[in-house]
Amino acid sequence: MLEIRFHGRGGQGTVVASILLANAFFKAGYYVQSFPLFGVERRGAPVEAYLRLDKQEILIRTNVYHPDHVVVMDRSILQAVDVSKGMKKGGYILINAPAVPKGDHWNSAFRPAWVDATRIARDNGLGTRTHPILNTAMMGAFARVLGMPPMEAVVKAIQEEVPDQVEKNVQAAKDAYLAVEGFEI
Amino acid sequence: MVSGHVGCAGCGAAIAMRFFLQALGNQAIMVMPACCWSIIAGSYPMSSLRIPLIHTAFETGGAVASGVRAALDMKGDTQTTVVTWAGDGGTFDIGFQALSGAVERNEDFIYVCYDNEAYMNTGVQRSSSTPYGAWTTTTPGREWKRMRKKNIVEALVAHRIPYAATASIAYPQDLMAKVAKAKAIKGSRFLHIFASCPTGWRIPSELSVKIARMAVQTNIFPLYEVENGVKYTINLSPKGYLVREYFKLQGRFKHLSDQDLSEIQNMVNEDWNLLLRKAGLPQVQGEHM
Amino acid sequence: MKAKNNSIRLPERLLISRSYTTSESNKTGSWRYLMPRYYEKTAPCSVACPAAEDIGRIQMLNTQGFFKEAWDTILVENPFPAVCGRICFHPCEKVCNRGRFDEAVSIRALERFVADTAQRYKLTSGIEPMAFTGKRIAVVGAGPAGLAAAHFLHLLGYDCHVFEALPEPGGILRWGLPRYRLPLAALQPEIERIRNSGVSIYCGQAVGRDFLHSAGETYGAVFMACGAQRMPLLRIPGEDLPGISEGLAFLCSVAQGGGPGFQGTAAVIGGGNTAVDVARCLRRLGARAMIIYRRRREDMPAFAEEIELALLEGVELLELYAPIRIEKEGNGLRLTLQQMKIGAMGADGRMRVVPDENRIRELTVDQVFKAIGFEAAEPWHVPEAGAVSHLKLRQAVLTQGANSVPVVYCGDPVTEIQSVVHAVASAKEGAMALHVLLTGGTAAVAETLAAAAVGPGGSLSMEAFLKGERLNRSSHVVAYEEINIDHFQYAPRMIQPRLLQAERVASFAEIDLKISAGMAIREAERCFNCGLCNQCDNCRLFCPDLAVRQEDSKRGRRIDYDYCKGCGICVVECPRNAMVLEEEQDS
Amino acid sequence: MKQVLEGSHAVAEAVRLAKVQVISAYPITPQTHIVERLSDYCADGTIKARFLRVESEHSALAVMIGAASTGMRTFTATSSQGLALMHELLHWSSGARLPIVMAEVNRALAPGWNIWADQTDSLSQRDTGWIQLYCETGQEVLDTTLLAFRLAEAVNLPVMVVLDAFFLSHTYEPVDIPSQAQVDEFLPPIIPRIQLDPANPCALNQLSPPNIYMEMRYQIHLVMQAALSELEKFEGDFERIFGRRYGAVEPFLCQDAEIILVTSGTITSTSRQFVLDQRAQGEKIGVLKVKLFRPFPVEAVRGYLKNARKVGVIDRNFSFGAGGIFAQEVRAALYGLARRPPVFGFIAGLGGRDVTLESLGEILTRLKTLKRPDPESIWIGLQEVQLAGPKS
Repeated sequence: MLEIRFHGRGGQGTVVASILLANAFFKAGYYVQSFPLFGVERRGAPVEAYLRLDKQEILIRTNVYHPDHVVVMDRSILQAVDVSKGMKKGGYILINAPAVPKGDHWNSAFRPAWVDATRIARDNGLGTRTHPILNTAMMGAFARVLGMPPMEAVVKAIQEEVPDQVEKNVQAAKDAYLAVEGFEI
Repeated sequence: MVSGHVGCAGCGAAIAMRFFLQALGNQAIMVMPACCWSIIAGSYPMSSLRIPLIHTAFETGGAVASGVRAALDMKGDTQTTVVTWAGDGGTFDIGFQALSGAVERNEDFIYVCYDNEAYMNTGVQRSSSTPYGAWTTTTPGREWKRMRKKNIVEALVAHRIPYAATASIAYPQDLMAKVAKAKAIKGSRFLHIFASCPTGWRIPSELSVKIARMAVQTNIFPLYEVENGVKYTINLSPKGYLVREYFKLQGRFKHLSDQDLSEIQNMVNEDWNLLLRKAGLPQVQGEHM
Repeated sequence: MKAKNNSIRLPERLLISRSYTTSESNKTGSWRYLMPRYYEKTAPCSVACPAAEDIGRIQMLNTQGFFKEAWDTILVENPFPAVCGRICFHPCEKVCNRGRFDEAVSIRALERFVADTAQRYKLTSGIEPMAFTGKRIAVVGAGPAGLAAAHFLHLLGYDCHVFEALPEPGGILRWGLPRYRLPLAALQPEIERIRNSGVSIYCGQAVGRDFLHSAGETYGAVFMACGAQRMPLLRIPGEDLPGISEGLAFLCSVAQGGGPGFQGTAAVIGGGNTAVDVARCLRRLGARAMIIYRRRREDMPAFAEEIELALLEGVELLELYAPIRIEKEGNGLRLTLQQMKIGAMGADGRMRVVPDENRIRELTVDQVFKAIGFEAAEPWHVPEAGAVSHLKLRQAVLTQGANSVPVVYCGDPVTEIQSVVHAVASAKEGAMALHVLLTGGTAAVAETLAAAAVGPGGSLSMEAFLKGERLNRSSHVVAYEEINIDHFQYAPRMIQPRLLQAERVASFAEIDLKISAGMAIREAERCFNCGLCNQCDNCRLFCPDLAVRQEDSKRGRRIDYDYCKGCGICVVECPRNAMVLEEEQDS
Repeated sequence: MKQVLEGSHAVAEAVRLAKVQVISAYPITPQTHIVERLSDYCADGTIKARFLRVESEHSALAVMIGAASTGMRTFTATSSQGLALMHELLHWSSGARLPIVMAEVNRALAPGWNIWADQTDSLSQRDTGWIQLYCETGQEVLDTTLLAFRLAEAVNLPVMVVLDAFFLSHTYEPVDIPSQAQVDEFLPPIIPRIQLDPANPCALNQLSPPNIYMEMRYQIHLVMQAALSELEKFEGDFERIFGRRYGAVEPFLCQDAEIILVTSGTITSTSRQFVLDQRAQGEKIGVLKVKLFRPFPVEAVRGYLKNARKVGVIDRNFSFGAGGIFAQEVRAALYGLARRPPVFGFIAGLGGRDVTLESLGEILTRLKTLKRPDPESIWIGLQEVQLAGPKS
């Protein structure tokens, strides 16, 4: 079973990103379980969402304390939240950033990856300058980083779950898939 | 409505129901939150009404009617009128939220408040409809009610409902005309019917209708209607009783001094002028007005 | 019952609080300790009417357009609605409860309307007389009292022969009332109706004193209704000078189309209706007329309205002058008048007048008319003092000699007030008394008449006497306070249409014009119908217990005592006090 | 068709498939996703129903009462404070025998404000005459909602479908959404036994004097009992059509278990994992999930627990002054047995506190070490806090 944690700010589509990814994994034949950090969601405040996936039925229904991987929707979160808290060693931390962020947050236990999802979203005309819609781009990048789910599942999930601008979202996922950089990629 | 109900002798609320149903007809479903009529309508297995009737919890008049209306809508029944028949407690106080909610949604029903100005079913306790100056079992002795009666019609008018009107058991033609008018309108309609209570007001039962008429004639309970929250029509100009004449017949006001009575007269005058202003009529001066 | 898991079957029927039956099995009448019932009472107008006309009921019929029924209702009590509808001094209107509310109902005008309508459509009265008693009665005098007596006696089953000295029946109505007040066209049908009902009227047949003794051979009784035509003396010097005439004789000549037209000045001495009539006739004939009266205008016995009309017609009124002497002066007459002033209050409630020192005024006129009241023309027109079995009734006197038939005296000589309606009342009382006397003896008269009395005033109702529905009413006279005025709207009294002022003195045409049926109905609707049920339905409408039921009966509704809780709302909301709330009777 | 679906939306899909006619609700976290989805469905015609957006939960249930009394299939959803506000009308709807179905998302009651999972809200309503069904997964939520309509309309009692806040209501997981044809087969249109109708007027819910009230209550009791067998019958139907079955209680590896954990709601899932883990290490433990709380399935509970050595009931709820509510019920159910296992009551996860595998491990340790149960419940995972305030 893999457990993935998403960090972002309210309004950035963090929860949606986890759901989309859950859908993509489900379409790829996984049991999935996706849920937000249960709290009072407010726009701009740090939020978390989780994704569990397994080839077997997932029984456990607790919060995720020891994620295998982490997705960070907004690099400014790094200043406020210890995104690697409880993380298992060797996991990926996928960050929405043009380059690997500097700082003490990193240690050799984790594998950073980065993608300029904001630019990709903007280039694809998703969202506004202040509120780009990042989740499909991040999803594409994640599929590349983890090597799963397959891109076809990502595309299918977007097609079924995203209410509008489907093609732009698919394109953003594909762009990010190609654009993501990082350790061992 | 049939005989054999257990309303007190001289019950104004029973008269109100008679006139109401006479004008409305039988193609109706009535919702009845707790009130005197919960008893008057009869206990299992009898009913004093010949229309379908659902007794409901005290504060639910507006909401249960909304549900009945929704059900009829789903059945495609456009002929049946849904009516809530509530007392002043169930309207002014505990049921006000559900009423406000229902009329804000402009639910298609007639809400009737028959107003006997206190919790009569439980033994004459003060409500927010109890008038200034009145004795009740919870405003006894020197602690008689020193707050004004809530102006429920204005509260409803503020919701901009299609039709809100006052009526009195002493003016059956006016009452029944308003019921007929309300019946023909879609959306939330509110009728505030003044229904005297000989038991709670400490009056002889035979004066039940007379006292209701005096309430109109003194301007204590003016007869008027408001359409769409803006168009005021005063249906009757009083012939002129003084407030004190109305008060002196009722045991619930017997503690009031002359000073109190003239203060009340001033309040009544003030309210009447306010109403005249809303109806676009000139103000009047003087004690009689 | 043992409830074992997995073995409970669902009950077939829901046991919930759901009811399809009505509460009618619950007889709430057992709660009652006061009991309402329909109980009609007496209206003050009908008490004030000497003829006891059922005015409240008449107006009730009028409001529904039942004018014939209204007419019949009058005729039972008064054969002269067309006459009284014009010239009655309408004491009914003075006590009308409506007068306390806004203005009294125009009862007289409505009576006239009903009568005129009946005449216009040549209606026949629907009143059935009682079975013929086999007795024949002689009536002396075909004036209002005599004709009314014949009318009532006919109703009671007697054959009447009326003897009249003059060539036409009608008496004062025909000879003494000016046509502008009572046109012949209004009077004649009333007389004709009496005649047509089977009463024989023999005109030009004066009856002498000995008739009273010989009548017994032919008649079971005699009715004396000779009226009062003789004028008392002024008792002043010069009252028998030429140029001085009696008012009534003058009116009589005017009624016959005579009356000298002259331009001069005439003085009329007196304050009654005759004085006013004389003065107004004089104006019509072209004279200057002045009424000389020893008291004030408000003290005049003449109807205030007549005085008002007279003054409008140019009649002059000299109040507080008493003639003390009449002298001849040239072709005219000089009257010496003593100025009077108000003195102490008299025992009768009127202010006494006394001479104002030596203040004298002289007045020269061309003619003087005396009109100061009347008395019986012959002594035998009135009951002889000390007659055997002399029964003094309120408005009539009944005598029976040892070996003679009963004689009833009625009309002006024996009534409290000399008026047409009093004559009718007198005739009615006499007829009733005679009937009782003939059927039950003298002893029963007082009690039987009392039973037919309407209210405390002594007015008698023929309908009640005949055991009609009116007998079921309470004698309680409804006071204004007992009317629920909440149920009435202010409405002004109808305005009587009249000839233009300028037209009035130009002829003897009737001044008061006809009113329309619409006006009549509107006016009748103003009537409170005190004490009477007019089926307004308030009792049924306001009953909280639906205990007043509609039914197919005369009243149209009944109280269902199975459910009536005795709250009394019906009694209070009865606008006209036709119900009563009383202690429950032990059955 | 299987989809990744939020627990709340599983409710909404079931309501859609049940062809509900009147819906009314008032928003409260964490119930909102249910009514938002239903609101959408009603607005776009996916569901042909009247949706009344009322001004309170109290009115929402009042609307249900009005509509159900007029013969409609009705649905509402609430949580916590909202349910508490409905309390009076919960009694009213069962006393009136109305087949109303309600989704109730378990959330803690204030104060202090707490929006997280806790069953005290619904369990506080255990005496209101509502049938209560507690769910574990998104699939079970959907299935149970369909069952609820069938059951409610058969027995004329209202049914509450209960799901944990967030752990279920906000969790996306694969759910099989049945076809409309399947649902139509399982759940035919309502044939109302109570109906206000001007053509056949009656009065409902009148004053019912002592001479009849008790009998009316007794019938509700009988019907409540009958609901056990009715549910079983409908589950048979359900299984035939949909291939799934839950049961009033659901044993998981209880057969030879010496220690049985009694759970409800989402704690059950984690407990299953825990049992699997422990079994792998040779512990003979099992889980008994109680799905049906009212009527309480006494016989079934007895049957599965009677042979255990120890029973540990995990309650995400608490009755002050008494203890965990499921524990009370289980003890009462077993009391009639001559030989019965000791029942240990554990309080865990109140107000959304996570009940993890570690928490369950602590419970197992306590179960193994304790000889006989204390009347006091054992509170799991309490932090060291100063329980007595400072002296003034």
